[in-house]
Amino acid sequence: MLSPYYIQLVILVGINTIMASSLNLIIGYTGQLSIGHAAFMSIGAYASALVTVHFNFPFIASLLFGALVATLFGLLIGAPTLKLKGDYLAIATLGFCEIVRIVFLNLDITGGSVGLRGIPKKTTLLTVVVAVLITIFVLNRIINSRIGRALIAIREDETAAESMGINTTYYKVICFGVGAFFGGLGGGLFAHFFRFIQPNSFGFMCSIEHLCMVVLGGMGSMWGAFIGATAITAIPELLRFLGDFADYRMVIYGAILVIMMRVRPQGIIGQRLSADQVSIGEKLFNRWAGMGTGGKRG
Amino acid sequence: MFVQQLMNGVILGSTYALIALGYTMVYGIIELINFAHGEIYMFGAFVGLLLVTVLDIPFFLAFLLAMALGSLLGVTVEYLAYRPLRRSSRLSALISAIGASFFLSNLALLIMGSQPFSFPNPFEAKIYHTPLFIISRVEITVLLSSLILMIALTFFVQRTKIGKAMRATAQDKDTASLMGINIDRIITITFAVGSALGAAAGVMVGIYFRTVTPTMGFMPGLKGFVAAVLGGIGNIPGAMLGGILLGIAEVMGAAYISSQYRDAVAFALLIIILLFKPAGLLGRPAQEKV
Amino acid sequence: MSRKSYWMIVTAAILCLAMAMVGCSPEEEAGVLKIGNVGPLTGGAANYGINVLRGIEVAVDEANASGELGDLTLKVYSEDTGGDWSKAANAFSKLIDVDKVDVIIGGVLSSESEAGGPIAKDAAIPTISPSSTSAGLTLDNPYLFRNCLSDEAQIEQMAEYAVNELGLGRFAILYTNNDYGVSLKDSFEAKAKELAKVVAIEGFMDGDENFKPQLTKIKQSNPDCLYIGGYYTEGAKIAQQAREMDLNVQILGADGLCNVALIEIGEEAVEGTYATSGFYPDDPTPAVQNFVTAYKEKHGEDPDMFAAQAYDAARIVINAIKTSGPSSEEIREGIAATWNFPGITGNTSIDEEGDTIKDVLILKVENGKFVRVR
Amino acid sequence: MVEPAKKHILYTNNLGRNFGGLTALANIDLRIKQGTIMGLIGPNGAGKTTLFNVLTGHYPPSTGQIYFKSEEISNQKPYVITSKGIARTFQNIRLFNQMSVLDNVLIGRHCRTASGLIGALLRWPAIKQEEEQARKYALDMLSFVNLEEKKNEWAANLAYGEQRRLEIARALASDPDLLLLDEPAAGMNPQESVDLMTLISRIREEMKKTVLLIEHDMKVVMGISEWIAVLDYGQMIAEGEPHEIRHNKEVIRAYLGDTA
Repeated sequence: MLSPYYIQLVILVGINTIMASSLNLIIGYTGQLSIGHAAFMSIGAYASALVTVHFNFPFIASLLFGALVATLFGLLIGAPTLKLKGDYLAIATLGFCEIVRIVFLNLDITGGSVGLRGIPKKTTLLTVVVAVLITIFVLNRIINSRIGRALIAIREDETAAESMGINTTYYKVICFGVGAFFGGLGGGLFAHFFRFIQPNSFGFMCSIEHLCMVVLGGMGSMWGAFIGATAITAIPELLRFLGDFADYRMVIYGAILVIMMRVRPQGIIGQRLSADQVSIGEKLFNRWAGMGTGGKRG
Repeated sequence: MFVQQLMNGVILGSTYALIALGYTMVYGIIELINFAHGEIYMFGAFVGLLLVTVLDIPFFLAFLLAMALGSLLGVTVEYLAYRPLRRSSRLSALISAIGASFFLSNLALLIMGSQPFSFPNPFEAKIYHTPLFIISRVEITVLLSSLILMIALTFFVQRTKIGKAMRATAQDKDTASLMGINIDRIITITFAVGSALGAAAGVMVGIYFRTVTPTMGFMPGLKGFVAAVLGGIGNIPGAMLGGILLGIAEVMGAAYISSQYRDAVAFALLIIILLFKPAGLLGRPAQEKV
Repeated sequence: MSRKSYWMIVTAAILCLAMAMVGCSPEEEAGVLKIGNVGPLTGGAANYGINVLRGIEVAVDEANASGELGDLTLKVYSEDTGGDWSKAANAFSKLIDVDKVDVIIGGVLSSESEAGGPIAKDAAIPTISPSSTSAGLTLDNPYLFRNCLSDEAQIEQMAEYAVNELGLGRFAILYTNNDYGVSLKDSFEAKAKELAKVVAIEGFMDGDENFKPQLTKIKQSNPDCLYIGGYYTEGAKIAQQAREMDLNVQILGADGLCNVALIEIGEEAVEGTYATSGFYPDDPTPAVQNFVTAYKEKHGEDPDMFAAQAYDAARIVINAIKTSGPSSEEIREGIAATWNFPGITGNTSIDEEGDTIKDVLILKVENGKFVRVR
Repeated sequence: MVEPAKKHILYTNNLGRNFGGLTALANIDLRIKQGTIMGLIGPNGAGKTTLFNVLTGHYPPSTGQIYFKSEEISNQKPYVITSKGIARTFQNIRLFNQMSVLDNVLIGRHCRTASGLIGALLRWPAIKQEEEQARKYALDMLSFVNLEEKKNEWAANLAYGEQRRLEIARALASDPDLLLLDEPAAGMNPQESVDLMTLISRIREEMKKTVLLIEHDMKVVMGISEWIAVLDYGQMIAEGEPHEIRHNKEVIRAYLGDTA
């Protein structure tokens, strides 16, 4: 009844929802700007595809394996780099993503730049829907718990959070690990859907797409990640029906990031305060102390 | 061969150093990675190319005009994408910066297409042999002009009134504004100068590698940032040193490890530096304010 | 909560809209045979994709104008990939399910054909790529063909020519680390070792601009020629930087070098370069000259190898329709049966694996122009 | 100088801190008696907040040691020090703005609860119980500072005085033995200052906490402190009971300058 193309779109929306909501945990809830989420996707994709192809793992097992390998790398890279603040973390994750891509391009086992072909098609609409539901359930449980509260506190004010007894590095690493796990899961689903993977699709562009989904939908909102993933996946495909607009897709991504930050930093459905409302206390303090500029510190 | 590779590294590094200067100056003032800097470099190369090929303007004049237009673009980006977010969270500003970079490179791709444009060589092709290495006229030009620009910048920052105001603003924005320094103006000037250097680097790389493409800014932009971090971000001599060292590291990595992993070498170096000496080689450790 | 539900409804509406748009497939027009095209029309590889599409358009216009297919009119449906193979998979699906194309010419990049091939196979839609050279691409896929020079054939011609005619014997290889370059490097290394000596092999990443570290190493090994496994942009820069380093060896390459941009960028540095090619635009035969004229008229510039191979791929499809029939399965059989087809890129046959057997030309850059030497 | 003794909940030996070449703190021998309210005063830039930051582990000390409940805590991370029983507020209020008032206080409870990742996923009864108890404790703290009705407001939307009180409630939620308050009365009007003094006294009387506070408002400091230490240029220039400090020549000179 549904055409395969439409099913394919829904599957891609699902995979991207997993990618966006796991990245949302890192960016939107914990406030750590990671622009290398594609690295976890590619690690998950390659790891799960390789065990399927070479060791004939059952689908679920290979997905889990891919996700766990991605988690391992998430923890390995996260433990040291998460000490870094904002900008440095962003550039370190970007660097990590490029390193992963270059390594996959040069390894023999991954097929190098030619790519890995012959992966059996195992991802179906049903598996993707189940995976999305599990992802959202798990992330929701984490967010609405003691851990989630600690993560949001880190986003709001890392120094204050540490003063309140939160081991910020530990929680950031946990958040990175969970994000990497689901990133890897998304990658595994991706590999077993397309039956072919090649490193160049997991580059900076892919990370930016994920970031766009999170930002458009709304940082720190579960529905936001879903809506962002739907929009960013479906709109370019819809644009295929409108002809030449496709040319503007990448330009539009860039514009979305700039304009959203300026006009609606909370995203379409995010629920943040507007920027000039951020801290009455700080503003008062600044006025009282006779200082001209505010802005968050630390 | 070692000396030749060293020379290759220094020449490559001097282009990174020029890009790194723009990053380091902007970061020093507003603590933001200006991701769009790589695109300004690309823009500079295109402007230089169009001026020379379409309008037939003498090379040296085109070089200066490219710098001027590059700084205009830098200031525009600052005005549209960064200034409105000066009081928002760092995260918003950073995302906006990434968006601006992505926007500019893809806009260029849309307008210019992906076919590389060839840059006419304004210099006569000539090679000089020394006992230890061979160097071409273009390479000498690239090396010398980077050197001149760096010296000019150091002079500007250390000796002029605006330069002093810039350093004061980088140290402490609040105090600087109390001292009557117009912070907005200083930020604009910083972007203008940094972008002019980026555009200059673009033109020089254009004549060195002979092609200009809309996507040429991405990698060198990142490398320039790596160089800035390596030297100690916010530190002008550090950016120069970082650029040269990164160039040498990459070339040596390509020469003695594997040329396939050249970019990986640069990024691995970045991560290692961030972990073990986050202040870079010449930077002072920043004290977190509580 | 109410706001959440509001947005849920909005999302559902967007999805429904999507479904509606996807659902309303174009009406079946009688007497129209739909040719799909998949390739990068935007992004960093757009020049390859655009030229392929242009080549197809010339062939289709020609067939429609000449009436050689009788009542049947050809129509091209083109989809962009942006150079990303996962978008290519979407493009293949959309062409097959929504536009209901009968045959696809594409993808352009090897990774696009890798991702699209299985989809075309599932849907039993014949697909012929004009430019995906990746080794083993068409294996185990009876619906996937290609019309481009095989690396083995190019390598064999070039290596033998270099050794026997040019008297070269110390080969250095510099290749791009992508599907195109790696495959050339592997074949060339094997063949060159057989005939003479390989003294250096160096690689570089797609998009690199500075080749001096590799060239310095290569120079050290004292080769008498440099084989470039890559495209013309890199090729021109390599030639230039080699000259700057006083590495004045014979430069050899494959069809990736055969584009006027090689000479535009490389100028005097690429003078004397030899490259294998399937297409020689100055070939005086009427078929080639007609194509070059028609292409110039329609698109305002000279055709390159991509355009020519795409034109031939389209001609092979048209020939298959004429000889076998207009249904997808008949077209597949027709393409598979292609033997000694006189294309503008030489006589072309399709082997049992869907690969191409073609004549290989050797071109040389002389006085700023490609000249055919064999 | 008083020798450290059991009655001192926190004491430091020769504590110092440098920033580059700048000495922000030197030779600090601080003694805080269990169960007292102690004031820390000094002119702007004397190093009061720096001392707080060193005590709470934000800056590691350059010299000397810190002992809390007879255990050395120098060079510990802030979160470890908090779990050992020192909580603080900030000079420039640092609430978690986009969290509810209640969540802010629950964060203070973080180091007294233990549920982890698996617990968050499976939510077995003990986890729910722990969360429920934490919530109850947090609500008690909110009612202690009289903010119970505001528990679902966003912290950023509270009035200024309420934000100050919320910070105190958040710090109290970690059940500290020693509470460090950094200018709690800053920016308050006289009535609010009086209420604050009552609140601080109640923290000592009802909750049996030891309090160290930095304050510029002399009425507040002199009114509630039993012991006052004075910092100037990173040195402790005097300590004593409020009336002693009021008449101490060194202190007067520090505040009014050498000419006085």
